[in-house]
Amino acid sequence: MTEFEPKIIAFVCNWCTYAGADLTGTSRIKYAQNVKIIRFPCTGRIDFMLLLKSFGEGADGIIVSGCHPNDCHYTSGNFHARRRWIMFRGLLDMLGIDVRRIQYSWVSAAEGSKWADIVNSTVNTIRELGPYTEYEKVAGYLEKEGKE
Amino acid sequence: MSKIGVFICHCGENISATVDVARVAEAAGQIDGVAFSTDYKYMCSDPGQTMIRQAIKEKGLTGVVVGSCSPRMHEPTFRKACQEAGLNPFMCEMANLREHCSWVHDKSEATTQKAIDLVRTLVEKVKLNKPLFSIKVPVTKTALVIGGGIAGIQASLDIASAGHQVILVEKDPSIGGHMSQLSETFPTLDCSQCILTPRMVEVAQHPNITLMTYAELEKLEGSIGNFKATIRKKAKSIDENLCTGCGTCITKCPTKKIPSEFNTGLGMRTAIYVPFPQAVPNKPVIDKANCSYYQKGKCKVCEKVCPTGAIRFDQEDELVELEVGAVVIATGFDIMQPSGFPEYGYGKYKDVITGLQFERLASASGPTLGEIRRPSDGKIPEKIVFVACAGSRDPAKGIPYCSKICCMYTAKHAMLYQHKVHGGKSYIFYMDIRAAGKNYEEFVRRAIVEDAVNYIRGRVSKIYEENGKLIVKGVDTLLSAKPVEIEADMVVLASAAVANPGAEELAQKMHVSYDSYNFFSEAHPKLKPVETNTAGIFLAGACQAPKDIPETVAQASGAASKVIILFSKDELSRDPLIAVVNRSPAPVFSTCVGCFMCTSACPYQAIGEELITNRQGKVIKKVAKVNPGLCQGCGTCVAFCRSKSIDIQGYSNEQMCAEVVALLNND
Amino acid sequence: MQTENYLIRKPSLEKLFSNLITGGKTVFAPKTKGNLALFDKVQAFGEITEDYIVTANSAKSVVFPRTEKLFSYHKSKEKTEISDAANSTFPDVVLWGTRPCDAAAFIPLTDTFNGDYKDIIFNNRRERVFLISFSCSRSDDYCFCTSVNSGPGNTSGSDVLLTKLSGGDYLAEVMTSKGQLLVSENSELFEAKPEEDKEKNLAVVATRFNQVEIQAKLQNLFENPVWDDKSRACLGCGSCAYVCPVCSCFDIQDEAHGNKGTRLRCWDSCGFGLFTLHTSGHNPRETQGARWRQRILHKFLYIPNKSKIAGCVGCGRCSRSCPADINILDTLTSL
Amino acid sequence: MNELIKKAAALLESDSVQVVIGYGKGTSNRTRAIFVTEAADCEKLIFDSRCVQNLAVYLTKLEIKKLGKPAIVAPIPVLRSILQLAVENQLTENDLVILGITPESELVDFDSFASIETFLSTHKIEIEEKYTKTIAKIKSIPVAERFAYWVKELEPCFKCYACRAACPLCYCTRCTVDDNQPQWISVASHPLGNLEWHIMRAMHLAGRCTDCEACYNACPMGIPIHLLTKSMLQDVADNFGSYGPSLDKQNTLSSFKPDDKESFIR
Repeated sequence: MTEFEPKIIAFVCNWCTYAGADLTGTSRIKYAQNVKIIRFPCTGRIDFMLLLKSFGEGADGIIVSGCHPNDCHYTSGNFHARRRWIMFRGLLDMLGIDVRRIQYSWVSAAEGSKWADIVNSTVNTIRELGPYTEYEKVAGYLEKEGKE
Repeated sequence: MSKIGVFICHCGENISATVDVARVAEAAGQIDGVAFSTDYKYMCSDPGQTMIRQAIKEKGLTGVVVGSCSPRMHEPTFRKACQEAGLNPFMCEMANLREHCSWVHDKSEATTQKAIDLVRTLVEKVKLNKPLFSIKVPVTKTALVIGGGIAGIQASLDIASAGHQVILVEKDPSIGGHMSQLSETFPTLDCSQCILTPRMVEVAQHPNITLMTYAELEKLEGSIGNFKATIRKKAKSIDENLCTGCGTCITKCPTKKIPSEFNTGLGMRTAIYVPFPQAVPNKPVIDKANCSYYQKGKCKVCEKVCPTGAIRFDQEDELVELEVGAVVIATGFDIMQPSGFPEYGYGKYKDVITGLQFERLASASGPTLGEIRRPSDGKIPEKIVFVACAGSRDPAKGIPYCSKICCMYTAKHAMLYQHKVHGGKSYIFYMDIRAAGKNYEEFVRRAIVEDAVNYIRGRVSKIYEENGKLIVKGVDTLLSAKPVEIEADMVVLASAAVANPGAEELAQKMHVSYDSYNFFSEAHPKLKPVETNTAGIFLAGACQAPKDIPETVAQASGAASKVIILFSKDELSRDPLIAVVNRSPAPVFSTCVGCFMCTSACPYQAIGEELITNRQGKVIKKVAKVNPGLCQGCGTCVAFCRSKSIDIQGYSNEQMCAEVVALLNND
Repeated sequence: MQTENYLIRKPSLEKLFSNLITGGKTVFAPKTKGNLALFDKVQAFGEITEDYIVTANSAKSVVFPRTEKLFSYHKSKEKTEISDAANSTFPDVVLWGTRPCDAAAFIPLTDTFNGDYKDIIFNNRRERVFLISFSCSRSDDYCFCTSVNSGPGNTSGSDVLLTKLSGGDYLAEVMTSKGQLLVSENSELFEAKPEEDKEKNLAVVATRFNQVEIQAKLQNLFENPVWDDKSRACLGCGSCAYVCPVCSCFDIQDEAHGNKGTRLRCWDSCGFGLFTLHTSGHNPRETQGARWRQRILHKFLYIPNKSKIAGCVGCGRCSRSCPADINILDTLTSL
Repeated sequence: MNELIKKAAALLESDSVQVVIGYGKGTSNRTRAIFVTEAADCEKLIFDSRCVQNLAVYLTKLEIKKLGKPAIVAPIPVLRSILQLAVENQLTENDLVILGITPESELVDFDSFASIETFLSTHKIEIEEKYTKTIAKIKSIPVAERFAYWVKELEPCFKCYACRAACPLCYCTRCTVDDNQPQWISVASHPLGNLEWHIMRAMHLAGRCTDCEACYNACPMGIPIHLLTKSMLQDVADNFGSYGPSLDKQNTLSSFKPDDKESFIR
């Protein structure tokens, strides 16, 4: 039995967190391979449907990250995103979708080490939570061909 | 069927040291739709780029993925390379195998696997990329400058000297602004008028500058490159072409007791007037509110005495529409009237005045011809007290921010006083001395050391009159809280600099944002200090925040250079990574239902309305429409759109979904 | 074959049920959920409710699931592997507590899936379904089975029809060889047929219209204001079709995940605007009126023309579940 | 409701409207939406406690728009929907005549959307205690069981979209569930498809839902989907203060405050 390797997808904005993650690289700070980044222009662009899709496609965890409040390259994208996250998180919690599996963060272009920290701590959290079997069961329903 | 080329870079050893690049290239080759994949030591090098160009030509690639460093580093490089080979540059994507992979992981199977996943993800994205073409917006090379103070003057002259047309709009009868009211300027003590007036004349004479005084912005429509501005030219009641500015009307005008705005109420003016002798244009206007003809219906003295018959009582406001490509806001600031501070007795005691009033007293062209005399009895004050922060840094009764200029002008005032009134005694009550700036600290030192100005660190608690003296009660908190009492002849309040009364309304007219103090907001506090959120509208001077003259002039030139850059091309070409509202076949036309949540969410006012009409011209539907000139491509609207009717090119819904699916399905 | 009648005593009924469970059958029966009765999988006799006229959902999903996998694939650059759902094993299902109308519905439903193309998956499922129906002792304003050649004690479609007698015991009518097999396997539970008359234990359902006349009328009623009038309140949802035991329209959906994927057959409804929307943007049935007309014509003209029986069994589910209270009887009786 | 009938008849007679959207007798003891176009037919109009369907849904329906300018019988839930539709630019004041009905079943006129807002300010959305209790109870279940609970609750959903069709705020010409470029969520009614659909539906109503329960009343399988939107209403209230439609305020999700508070962003 090999150790569980969490699948974690990261939705980050181009101007702060993506650049921050670049800095993590240029400063050669090591972090776990489990997290893979998808680049967005702005957190305001990140559709909750994509987070939903990620779980449907088998993600064990999700990171959503962008510019700190007031630092948004587009001035208010992250403010809009924050409201959306507050509502989305509330709904997921009501539905029993484990909100600990989604890590939201503000990581600026200067916070290379913070990015590494976010990644590693998230990976650890998901390791502790284990694979998202409840959701996989729901998503893999057709494969397991349950009752009609 | 797409033919994607994948190019994996070793980046010397930066990537290949921890990632098995050969295997990444090999795995990429296995992906459906990948027609060619290879790895090379330096993809960004000339041979590397040649490799890409050749593959595009020979294999007829429809898309390219370069697995190398961060796209923030080399995306332009590789997109250019693709373009040279005849592939649309936006058909090229980069997988970040260095900053996001090789540099942050140790050499291992997992690291290579991650690299493969990243490449596959971008391959799936690029399959859905569409050729994009930069957006061309024609530019009207005329700038509108609002406000004729030093900021507006500087910006106008810079833009005009670069060979572009400028329309300078000033609400008062003359340009010059606050600077024209000042006596000397810190830290050099050279006369304000002497340095300003030549520039005012230059503006008046410049062939590229159209000056509109006594005029205000009524309406602003359109967007960057193509604004339509409506200007209200208030009736001056004179024919400017006939008027020679001889001034006879002014001397003969019977209504003489109107407090002069220019002299901050310390002097008087007539109903037909020019604000000050060096005014530009030097032609009078009739102040209808105070003219006995307009008020009582009789007088017309000016008309009788005018040698050229230039008086026009029937003249009305005129609305002119202008096509402009850019706008510079330079509407300046205002002085907070210290009447909100009864303890200072401003308004109650004639000899308690504001800093700006002191400027007039000290000015050679002022009501006292530069002699410091008390407004009450014209006596020369032997003791004078200056109160710094009379309103600034006072969240309770004034404004929380620092007005920035007061420390310096107060030091200057004290200095001027000492120079003009020998043996006079001057005191300055202050909180802190903020003298950051070239030669500023030295200037303050001079005031203290050479001119023996007494700085008292502490606040003034009360000012009251007692047998012809102003008793100033305060505390000296420098060493201990020691009460101080000074019998002064005159008190000068360094009242706070605040936004202009009309600022909020103006901002709304132009759709630019403003802060809680009604100062105009810059687009980015650090990186876009002269831009506003609305492309094509720029900021200069104290309308953005309190500033001294050098700062204002610098920002004005900054704004001007932004305008000049904008005007340097006939068309402005913008990144096509912007939002678009979909179109679908009739009878639907667009899946947009026109809820316009996107409009309210857009930080750039880039989303307007479009009416869809049938052949008979009947409106069938109202949908959202993105203005490509304004959209900055943040995509906030896209995430809002419930019906997914608005999408953003380059980060489209299909592309992002494809990335998610590809990233999470690695078999 | 000849119908055979037996008596099942109340206690034997429960025994019969447990025999089925222990015999490895998947049993679906009416269960109470809130103020609804729903066909659902049951394990224990106690879960079953008797207090229902008809269930809210129909029983058709055991042969025509709302989402049915047709095949799944896995493609690589070289080849694509396909696994056909027709080859998978299907469960032996007992439908317990179907009403005569439910049972009758299996006849037109089966016809639909056995036209020019014989649907393997459907037939596989159908063969493995055993219907133990209960005749109706109650009815409501929505019922009109008697107007479509069925009735509260109608036997067609059922393997066994049970009618509750005054004493609480049941008359068991066995119509099929499958039914006989059940009897022989549980012979101790089936006793000699009772004397009591079946009819007096049945609900009375008035005949509301003559199906043949309706069919005739509909021949030339295509252009008629009645369609718009009667469908004005229609919200365009699919509940009428989805609760209908006969409706069999479906839509093919592909669910792809990278190189893997599944092709699905999912229920669809003529009530949806999307149902007939062309890529061109043109929609031949642009209004709910046109969609409502299609629904009626399909059930009472097209299907009868083809296979002699109506595409409706008068269960009244569509009207009961309609959020806008559109009542199919209103339309049919006002033609 | 003689007043209502008189008023409606008058409106039709004067041709100030062409159709009156109201409630009439339905099957057995049910009531149903009726569309009266002749003054003479106005006595078919009824109003009582059984009239719960949210008629505002018809204001955006193509078939009803064809009938001409409507007058609509509008108890509180309908008024809320009308106001929200106005906020979302789906209605203008001269599009319709509103026959408002107070909780005391009295007829009330509205000459403007603003006047509706004023009226509603004294009839705020309040989530009944039985619901707040249920929601609290559900939220107290351990997360995995809570998930299982909802999967079970949503299981009967066969995607007839009655919830969507009955909701006055689901007026999109194309619902995202019907968009297959990309295929946002599974169209199939298997557990994932159902879960995704109901999450999407609720999210699209976040900060917009006026708590009329039309979705729940419409569901033929009696799934308690209204608990989702109700719990989100609570979230709006808890996080952003006021809720309910308002003309001058933006929709909750298309607006923001720089100092919005949250506890979960690192």
